[in-house]
Amino acid sequence: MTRLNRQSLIIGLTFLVLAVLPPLLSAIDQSYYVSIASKILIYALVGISLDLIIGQAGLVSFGHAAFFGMGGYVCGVLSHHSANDLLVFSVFTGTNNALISWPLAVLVCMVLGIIIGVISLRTTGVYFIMITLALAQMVYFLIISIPQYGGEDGLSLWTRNKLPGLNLQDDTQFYYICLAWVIIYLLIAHKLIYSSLGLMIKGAKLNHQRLIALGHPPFKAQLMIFVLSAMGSGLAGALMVNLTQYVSPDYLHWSLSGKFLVIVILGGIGFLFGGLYGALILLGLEEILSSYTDHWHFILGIALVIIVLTSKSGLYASLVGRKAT
Amino acid sequence: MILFIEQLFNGLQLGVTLFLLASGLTLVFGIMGLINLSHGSLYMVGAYVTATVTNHTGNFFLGICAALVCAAILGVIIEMTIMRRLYHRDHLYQVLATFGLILFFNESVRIIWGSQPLFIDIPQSLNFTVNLFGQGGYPAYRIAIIVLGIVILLALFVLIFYSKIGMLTRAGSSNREMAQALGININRLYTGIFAFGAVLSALAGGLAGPIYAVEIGMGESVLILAFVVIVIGGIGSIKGSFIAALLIGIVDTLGRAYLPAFFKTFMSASDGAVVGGSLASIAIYLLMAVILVVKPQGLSSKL
Amino acid sequence: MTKLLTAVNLKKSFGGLNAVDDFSIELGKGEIHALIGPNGAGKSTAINLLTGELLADQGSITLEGQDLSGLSTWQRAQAGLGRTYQITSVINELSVLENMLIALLAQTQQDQIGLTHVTKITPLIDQAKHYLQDFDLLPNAENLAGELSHGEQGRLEIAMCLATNPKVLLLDEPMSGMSLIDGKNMIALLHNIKQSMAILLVEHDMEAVFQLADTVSVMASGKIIASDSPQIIRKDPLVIEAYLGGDDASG
Amino acid sequence: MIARLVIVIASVFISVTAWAEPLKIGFLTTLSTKAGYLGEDIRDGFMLAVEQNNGQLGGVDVEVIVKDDERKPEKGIEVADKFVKKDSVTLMTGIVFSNVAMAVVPKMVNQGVIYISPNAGPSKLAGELCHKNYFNVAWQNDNLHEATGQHVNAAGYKSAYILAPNYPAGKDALAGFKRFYQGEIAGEVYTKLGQSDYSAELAALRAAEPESVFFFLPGGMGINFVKQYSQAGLNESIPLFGPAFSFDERILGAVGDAAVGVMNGSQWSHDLDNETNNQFVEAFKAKYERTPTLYASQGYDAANLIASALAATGGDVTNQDAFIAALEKAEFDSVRGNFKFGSNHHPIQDIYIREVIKDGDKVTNKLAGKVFENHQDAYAGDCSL
Repeated sequence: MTRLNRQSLIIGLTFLVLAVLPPLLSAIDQSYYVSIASKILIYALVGISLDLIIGQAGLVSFGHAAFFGMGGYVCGVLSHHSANDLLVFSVFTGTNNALISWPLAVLVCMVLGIIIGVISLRTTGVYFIMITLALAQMVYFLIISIPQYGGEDGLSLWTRNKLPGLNLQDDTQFYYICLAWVIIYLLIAHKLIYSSLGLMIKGAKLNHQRLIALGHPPFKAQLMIFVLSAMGSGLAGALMVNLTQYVSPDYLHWSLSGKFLVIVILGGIGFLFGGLYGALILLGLEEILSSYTDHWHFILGIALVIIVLTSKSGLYASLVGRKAT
Repeated sequence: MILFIEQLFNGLQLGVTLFLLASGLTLVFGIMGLINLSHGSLYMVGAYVTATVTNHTGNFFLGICAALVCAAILGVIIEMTIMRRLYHRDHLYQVLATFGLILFFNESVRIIWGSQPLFIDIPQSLNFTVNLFGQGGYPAYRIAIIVLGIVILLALFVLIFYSKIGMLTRAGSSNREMAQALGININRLYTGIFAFGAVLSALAGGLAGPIYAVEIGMGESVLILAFVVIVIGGIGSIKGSFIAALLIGIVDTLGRAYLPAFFKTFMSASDGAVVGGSLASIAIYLLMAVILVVKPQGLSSKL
Repeated sequence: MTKLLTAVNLKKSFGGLNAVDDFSIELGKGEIHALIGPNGAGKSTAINLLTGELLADQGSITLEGQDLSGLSTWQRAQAGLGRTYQITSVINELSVLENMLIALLAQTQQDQIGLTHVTKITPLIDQAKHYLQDFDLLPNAENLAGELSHGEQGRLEIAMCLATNPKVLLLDEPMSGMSLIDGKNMIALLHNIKQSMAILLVEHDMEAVFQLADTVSVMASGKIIASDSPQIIRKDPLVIEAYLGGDDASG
Repeated sequence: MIARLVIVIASVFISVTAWAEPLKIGFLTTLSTKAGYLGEDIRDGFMLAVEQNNGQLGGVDVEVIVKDDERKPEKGIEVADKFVKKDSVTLMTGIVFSNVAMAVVPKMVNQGVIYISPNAGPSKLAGELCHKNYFNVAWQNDNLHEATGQHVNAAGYKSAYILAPNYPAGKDALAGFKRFYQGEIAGEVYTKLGQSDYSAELAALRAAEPESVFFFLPGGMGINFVKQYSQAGLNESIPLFGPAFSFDERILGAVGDAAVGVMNGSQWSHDLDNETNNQFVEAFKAKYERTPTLYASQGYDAANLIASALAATGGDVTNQDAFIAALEKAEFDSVRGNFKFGSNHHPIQDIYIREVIKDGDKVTNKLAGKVFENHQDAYAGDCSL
């Protein structure tokens, strides 16, 4: 059984289980876990989008919570305004309609991604990590200081966004929306990775000097993939806010950016499905450990150290015997 | 005008505290290329050990020594078991492993000392105010920290540039294989440097205890500032870290002191305070972003 | 012979050391101009000044009349300046074919960069395979570039440079570390590509230099001490002294 | 290896809920992070009442499920969701922080859960978003600030310099103070959340030369501020005031002598002389070997309130209107003496001013006078109940 089809077998199996999870869970009277599964899918979406820039372009962003939180806040603010029929910047009416607020959230994250991308891509290596962290912290402090949007107390959404023909309040339907978005984003990522654009981005990561000597500055392509990653995380933020019907500065906090990095590393860098398995492993561990003891951070901490020391390229990747690029 | 000098002094004091923490971090990062997120945890352990020993023995300096010894031992253990395997690994794996260490340290402190903040007061010998600015007194303890920070800077300079160990360290940092080939026991040297970084961090924690709160997670908020300092100062550069630490200490303090007042002139009192307050907290990160855009390798990348 | 690249008294000093001083050179189309000299003479620094990887303190560089001094490295490359490196710089973790595709997409096939699946852009693939065939690399199209022999990697790097249709090609010791056969192949290769461009050959292998070069410049401690046809240079006392290490050849 | 991992995760999903006859109470509070001791105190106070009735409240066996929200609203929502869907809980309590309360309470009460807050009392839940299923047995967030404002005003201080963190609870606090303090505001400063060094603010404060200083800085921020305030020698020249949140017994342990002399507003003190309180303080010291804080007293009262309602309805929680009516009567002996609910299910109670004194080598609070008699929060009018 060569390595390749063992990997595709596991992936196929995973998606099969994901597809039938809600009915499976309600069969064993555990339907509460459907919303936990949705949360894992949302974190997976961020993991996949972050892995795009780390795996393909070698850009390690320590500030992806900025996009995740911003996407969430766009939805939160719009539905907050529509619930209390206030006007946004006293011009637009708020909306609770997903067809408007989700694309808007992704659009705002695209703009934010361009701004942060243009500034950060001037640096490389460790300095890139630090500048993305700094810019994300600025977004955090900016949002926390806006009194009307609740600052530290955050904002509550009275109901989840509305999608015509669907009732998002129902956990199972919301779960399938999340699964759909994960699959759509995977397809987009797959198309990009195996396209000529993806090849140039990979080339720039592996030998920046040769690309420059060939007369091809990678800045434009890197910015494009950075923005695509920001949009993915922004969408995940919008979904998360709908799942919990609440948004707060915690979604912009740097420890969340750290958690996203952990997910990418656990899943295996440069591995398309890495984000999915990283989220499953990390949040699965959290769920299992926290049901046994209040001191689960202690065990998770040790587990992370052991995982790094034992595996060369991420837990999942080593399970399947894949070498990270 | 006197108020401005006092604020400047406050900025200096905050800068020196940051330098104490950042110096350990930049040594480990600059020389061993290791991103150590758990550096803040050693700061916390230093504060907790100092507080506990001081409360039992009543002698603050004994507390500090106990913290330094404990940090050195802890530093050696961590370096040998974990860090040694991380030197050649990608920065990302270092981040993951040390992120795990943060969780481990925070939770172990909670198990040992409980989640309630610990009490530690200023040593009696320094608990007075110096009439530095005519009408107001300035806490002597903070002046002591400023003096100590400068002493440590000079000591580090002598150590790095004029001592045998310093020479070995610089050799190790510029070309690890060559240094090893020349017979320098790199492993023992790196353990020494890491432990020394841990001691510096614990010292910063011990000294900060009486001024700030000794509580779980106190290391993380300071850790971010320490990373900002070493990046602006140029990674691995002690001189750069000192300049950057003072710069950030002053910018943060003056920002908090004058920005709200500035915005209050043309806004209502509470709005001005809110906008000014939040801009002050953004100031440091703005400073870092600007410096990195202008000089992508920080102020000075020499050692 | 049309002059493609002219550099006029370039100067570069690091602190007190004058790495390159009053360096002038002209590269004509269809001509191989060799630049020889002992280690540390400033040859690599000179190349880096031409490509913009190092900024000259003084002097000007023009390519077909266009002033390059204000341009960054990739802009000069787009103006038609290709180069190889002392340590061959190819993308080891990607296949030989992918290396060629990247070289083509860098400039000549830039409009092909898009979201269509790489394997489906047949015209691009065919052109890449055509280059590989010319450079006798087609059999290992699917192998990783890192797994090629030193000679093959050297040929791949040059093939990638040619894919950008350079007007001037700067070669930094292409013969170093080559086996005898690879050396011969490389010399033959350089012979038949030189018609369409100007080549600057920085090399230590005198045997190759005297077989290929139309003119030879000799560099010692940052200065060009002689520049003439290979036959004259071979007998020039100054050159011999610079090589055999007289008192001033500080190396 | 992957197979084993999937089975482990699946096994957690299928943990069969034990069939339990006792009434389940969902106790969601903050146990981890540096503010963990607040949740611990509320829980200890609550469990003390349960133990005193040997595992029952109002004659009904109770099972208190205690879970940690890690001071994160989204974690609170997740755990609350689990209480309702997995453990079919209909009675909840325990939340410490307003931001967690704002995220969890509206959702829970709309799903028919009765929530009794032992601590967080955000203004919205007392006013426009009040709900028949929501009770607050502690106070509305502004009350202690209002009491301190009233005290500073009555004590004749002509100017006050006020500080709070830059977040909603901080703005509520200063608004509450200004509602009862008529004197001149010498300065209104919002500090960064989680700030540790206040030297800049202290220097500006000294320059403004106010007659009094009021601050609301919870947890570690308060500890830092009070320590640095006394180290700058300000505690001799300018009296310091604040709400009880920065002067509970466990924080006094971390601040020490720096806090001596500070006056703080509180609805409870361990030396409040009434029969229930004395018994509660003794029992708490006996069981936990430490003096109870106001949080512990609020946990104890919450348990006894529930006990009184369970006794009145014979333990039948299904008839919610009857149970809510019983809660509204609040026929239980509160450690604060007289206690009754306003129309918006928030307390109408006396509020005192306490002075921090040095008692032997221990620093503690001493009752120094009553500021309000039967004080009601300012938001009852906006509530439609």
